[in-house]
Order: sequence, then structure tokens, then C-alpha cells
Amino acid sequence: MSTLHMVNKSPFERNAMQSCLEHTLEGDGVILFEDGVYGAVKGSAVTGLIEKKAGTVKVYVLGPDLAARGITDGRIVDGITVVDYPDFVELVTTHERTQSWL
Amino acid sequence: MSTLHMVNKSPFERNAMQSCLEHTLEGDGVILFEDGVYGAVKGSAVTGLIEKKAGTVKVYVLGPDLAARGITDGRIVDGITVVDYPDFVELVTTHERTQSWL
Amino acid sequence: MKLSILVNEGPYTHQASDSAYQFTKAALEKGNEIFRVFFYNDGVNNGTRLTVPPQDDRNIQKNWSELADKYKLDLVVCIAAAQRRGILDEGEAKRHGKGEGAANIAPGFRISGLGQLIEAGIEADRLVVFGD
Amino acid sequence: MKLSILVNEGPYTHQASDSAYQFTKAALEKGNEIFRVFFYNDGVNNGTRLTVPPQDDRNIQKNWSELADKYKLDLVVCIAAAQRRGILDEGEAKRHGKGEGAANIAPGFRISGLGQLIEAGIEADRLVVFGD
Amino acid sequence: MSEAKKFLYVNRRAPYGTIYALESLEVVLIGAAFDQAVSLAFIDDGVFQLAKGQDTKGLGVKNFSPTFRALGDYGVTKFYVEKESLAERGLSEDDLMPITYEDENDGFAEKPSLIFVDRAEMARVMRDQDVVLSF
Amino acid sequence: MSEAKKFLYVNRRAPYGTIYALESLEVVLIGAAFDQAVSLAFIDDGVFQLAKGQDTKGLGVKNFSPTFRALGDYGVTKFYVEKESLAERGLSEDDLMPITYEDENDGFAEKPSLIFVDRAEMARVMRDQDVVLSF
Repeated sequence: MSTLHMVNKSPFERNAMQSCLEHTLEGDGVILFEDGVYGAVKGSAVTGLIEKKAGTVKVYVLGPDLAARGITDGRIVDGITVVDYPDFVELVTTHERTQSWL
Repeated sequence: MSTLHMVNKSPFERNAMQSCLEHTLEGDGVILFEDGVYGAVKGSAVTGLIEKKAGTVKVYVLGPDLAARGITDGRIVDGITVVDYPDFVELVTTHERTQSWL
Repeated sequence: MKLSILVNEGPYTHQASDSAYQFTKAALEKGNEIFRVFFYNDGVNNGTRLTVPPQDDRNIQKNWSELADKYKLDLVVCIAAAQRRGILDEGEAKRHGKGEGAANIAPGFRISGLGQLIEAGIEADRLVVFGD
Repeated sequence: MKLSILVNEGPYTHQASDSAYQFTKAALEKGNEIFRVFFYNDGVNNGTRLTVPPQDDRNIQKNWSELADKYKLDLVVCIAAAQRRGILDEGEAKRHGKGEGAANIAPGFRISGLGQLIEAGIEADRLVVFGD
Repeated sequence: MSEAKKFLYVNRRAPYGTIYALESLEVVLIGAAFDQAVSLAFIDDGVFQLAKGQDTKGLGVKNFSPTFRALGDYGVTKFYVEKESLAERGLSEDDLMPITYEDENDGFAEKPSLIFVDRAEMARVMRDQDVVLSF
Repeated sequence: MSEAKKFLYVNRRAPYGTIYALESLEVVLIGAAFDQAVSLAFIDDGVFQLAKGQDTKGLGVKNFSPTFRALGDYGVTKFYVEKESLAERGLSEDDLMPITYEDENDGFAEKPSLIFVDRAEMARVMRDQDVVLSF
């Protein structure tokens, strides 16, 4: 009964990613897209939020949003999967529901 | 040469109030309005941010926005002044410039 | 799979409508069915035919209208949200005395009630929300 | 004192336009001069004459138009931002082939260039920004 | 139509600063006519929507908070409110409007609609849904 | 017109997720024609606007980051970038686009437009202005 959580806000500007991660359960997925992709970057003040959840939750990040923002794959936290729009659709269909953290 | 800083965002949702307070200088004013008024309330997780600046910066909060949100004056941090729209205008004219923390 | 899409923000100002468009297009190209795209809050502004974006920019309304045409999509603009924001079809424009030619709803969009959003949630296997 | 006001968000969705209106009204009632109110970003949506808010709600566009009428305010909608969002005056509507009667700019508002915002900053003693 | 689905409306925003709280409520009202299982979740700044004593006269905008109290009549009786979100904001349960409904399966006894849950329980409520709406 | 005023454009938002960065830049471009003293401040997520290697083809939106590099030709040569904002975001100065201008008072020598300042200096830059614009 897993959920795909969708986070599109910068974790530096808003509390959406943190609140999302505090409400995930084992087996859930989280996709970071739009300004949410900044949450996937290594070595920032919020990297720990994602790393703490790495064992229980699968994290994805949208490649086209990374590229737009000049973030190369090498700067992404280990264990986060870079996906494209068709993958995003696939993730929506393989989780039971989506929840957007607006 | 003091500035009136304008904060209209909830300090629980966004980083605007914190960032604003970290960029104020001695003698500046800060007005909390719209959802920014939540930053003026005692006993919350962010009350410390305002209290830390109480010595150097004068903080104002817009009364009509407090009332709309059901916040009584008794719940406001000591030293914060409740103002109305005419006072808000006055504050704009008595500071050299305004800066909005959008 | 059958999907419904909810778009809560207008064009250009937030990326939500772009993301929703890219997602919807990818879903259709993968053979999924889109039951409905519902536009709510400022999302109703995606449905104005009056935008004139810069020459070197995408035309978000046109993107939606063309996708609707190609895949027979149901693009629904919430009537209550649209009235607040000044998006009207011919019937609405007439009913509110806005004058001949004032209707600004774009091709491929229709205006209807919030019940259409609930129905979109009921009938689709997944409802995907894009907003601010 | 001479003030200019910048409004960056549209009506209803964000409180910015309400706050700007209340502030402007209070400033005028205290005898200040408002050099100009400039509408940018989604703020241009304050200038559509097509909104039909619920009966029990305020009409933000009408509030601005009436204030402009009473105090001879200069309400300027940015042309570039307005084109992106579908706010047009008669000249614009004709120029872009949007059809007779399509102009949706509200009474008391005029469409002009971004230079008017810079001028508002130069000419006024204070520029006050309301947004999201 | 298919059998009843579980709808959850997630409220994470304060009222009045933006329209999302009000327009979410408008969806809830319409949705109540559809005979689905409806719950509301109030987390983060969403808990502010339920604050007592809201008075919007000074702003010239409509106070929509009384509408929450009417939702029981439409069969919307489950308001999950997160305890941690209240505490972080310096709020206690007493700072919220009392919201009740009449239980037609129990002689129309008046019962509280507000269900205070901790964050872990809220996560389980969220997962126990078919459709999750956020604005 | 009065004598030259000091205009500061404060950029606190990331690019692309919202239009504010782009529409702020459009004001800067127009404003450059007015012969005022113009500076830009990049703090918080605003520093992301200056990131190297932005490629928006996958999104179908316009990459406006090259425009920053053209601002020198319009006499806009002061980009104050906050060091703490970079560090919090895991960025170093090398992660930003090189932005330069030709100094017409120094034989058109190429000079850096990016001025890296700490938070306390940024506060002083902000206070040294006549008009502060945020979007």
C-alpha cells in the first residue's frame, strides 16, 4: 500500500520536503522535481534529511529539472535514482497513490 | 539610514523571516503582516528568532492580520508593537527605505 | 492505467503547469488513459486564449489545447475558481453582462463545476496533483 | 510623502493585492501622495474586468478601480507580464488578432512598459513591494 | 460509478495569506455530495485554519472558519489534527474551535470531529487513502 | 528627473520553479537604461540563478542564465553574492558562471562582476540603497 510522495519545493525555502519525509512510511517513494531537486544534492545543509531516510524510503529525482538547474549527476546523494518523465509516470502507476507536498 | 523590513510569510513554512532577521542592522524595523504575524507569537518553535533580535531591532505586527487569524494580543512576544494600517504607512515614511522579504 | 491530473497554478509564474503538461504527455505516449485534466485555483488561468508569450518562449495554453486535440483530452476549468479570476466562456460572459466577444476560454478547454474534480478522483486509478 | 506601490500577485490567490489596497488607501487617507501603483508578475491579473467574485466576497478589481477614480490614481499594468498572462487593452487585442470585444483591461488601469516601474522608484520617496 | 473511495484533503497552509485553505474547503463541500469516505488532515500551518476567534473584519475578507463547523451536517466528521504541528506553533487543543457532529447511528449524540493524532499516526492515516488532495 | 538613485534587486528565489528570477531580470534590463546606480544581490536560493551549466532543453523552457553575463554591457556590474547562502547549499564560488565586465575607466580591462560577501557585509549593502526591489 505504498505512496509516491511528490516534492516540488526547495528544501531551503520551504518546509515541504522535511514535512514529507517525516510522514513517509517504509516502502514509500519520494520524487523530487522542480525546485525540489535541490534536496537531492550532496553536501548541503539539508542533505542529512534525505540520508536519514535512505534505509526506509526510495528517493527519485527528475533529470530534466536537475539539468535545467545545472546540477550534474555526480553531485547527487548516493542511492537517489535519477529518472525522466516516462519513469515518473511509471512511478505513479506502481505506487498505490500519490501525495503532493504543496 | 534605517530600513523597514516587511515579512509576510509564515516562519514555519518559509525561511523569509529568519533570513530577514539575519540581515537586519541596529535600528532597523521589521513589520510582520499577512501570514508573517505567526512569527510574533509566544512559545512557538521560532519565537527565539525574534527574541534574539529584540535588543537591536524594533518589531511590529499588523493588528488586522492578527485578528483575522484569531491571535489575541496577550499571545504576542513582549516588546512587539501591534499596529494598524495607518501606523504601517507611518512606519514606511519614517524609515529610509522598505525591503520586502518575498 | 487511467489517470487524472489536477493543475493548481497558472501558466509561467509557477512551473506546475509545465510539469503537469510534460507528465500528461509522457503518460499518454506510454499508452495510459487520461480521464481528465482539471484546472483549479490559479490553474484556471491556463485556459485563457488571450496570452501572447514572447516569441522565443513556449505557449503553455497552446500546448494544452494541442495535446487535447491530439488525444481527445477533457480539459476542465473550475467555474467558481474561473469566475474569481476572470476566465469565462460565452455563456458566462453573456450571463454576467461582460459584452460581446469577451469570452476568453481557449480552444479545447471547457468550464464546469467542482464535481468534475471529485469525479476525476473517483473514476481514475490515480489522481496526480501539480501546484505551488 | 510621495509613495509608489508594486503589486506582484493576482487577486484572491495571495493576500498581496488586498494588503497593497489597504495600505494604499490608508496612505491616501493620511494625506500622502501615491505616485503610481504598478502591477507586475501575476499582479497584472488584478486588472481584468472579467472577474465575478462570489456575492459575499470583496471585488478586488473594483476596489482598485474605485480608489483610482476617487484619488486619480495611476494604476499601471506591465505590458510584458500582461501579455504572458492574457491581460489586453483594445490596442493590444487588435494588434494580436484576439477579436472584437476581447480587451479585458478594467476601468482605471492602463497598460504600459516596465520603465514605468523604474520611474516609480525614481520619482517616489518610497517604493513599497507587496508579493508572495 | 465504482464503490466508495477514501478521499483525504491535506491542509498544510495557513488561512487568509493565500486562498488555498478556502478553495480546499469549497472542494470538500462539493465532494461531500458524492457519498465517498472523506477525511481532512491538518498538519504544519494547516492547523491554523482551525484557530478559535478568527475575525476578518479589519481585512475586508470573508471569515470562512465557521464553515468547518458546518461540515458535520454534510457527513464530514473526521478532522485529523497533528499534535506535533500544534506544539511547534505554540498551540494547544484548546486554542482550536470546538467542532462536533451528530452521530445518526448513535441517537444523534453530539461527538467531537477533531481527532488529535501524533505524526506517526498521521502518516498511517495518509497511507490509508485512495485519493489524497492537496492545494 | 532627480539625481541618480541606488537601486538594489534582491534575488532570493531559485530559477525555473517560479518566474520571479526571470521577470526580475527583465526589470534589471529595462532599468539599466535609466542611468541609475544598479546592484544585484543574490542570497538564499537566489544564488542558484548563477549556477553554471544550466540546460533547460528537457523542460522546454528558456534558459535565461546567459543574460546575466550580458548585463555588463548594460553597465550592470555589481553582483553581490552571499557566501553563507552558497555554503548552506553545498556550492562553492567555482560552481557559478564566470561573469565579467569591461571597465571603460580602465582601458576596457575585463573585471569580475561577482562580488562575494558575507552576511554582515550583505546587510550593509542592502542598507546602502535608495530603492530595494524584490519579486
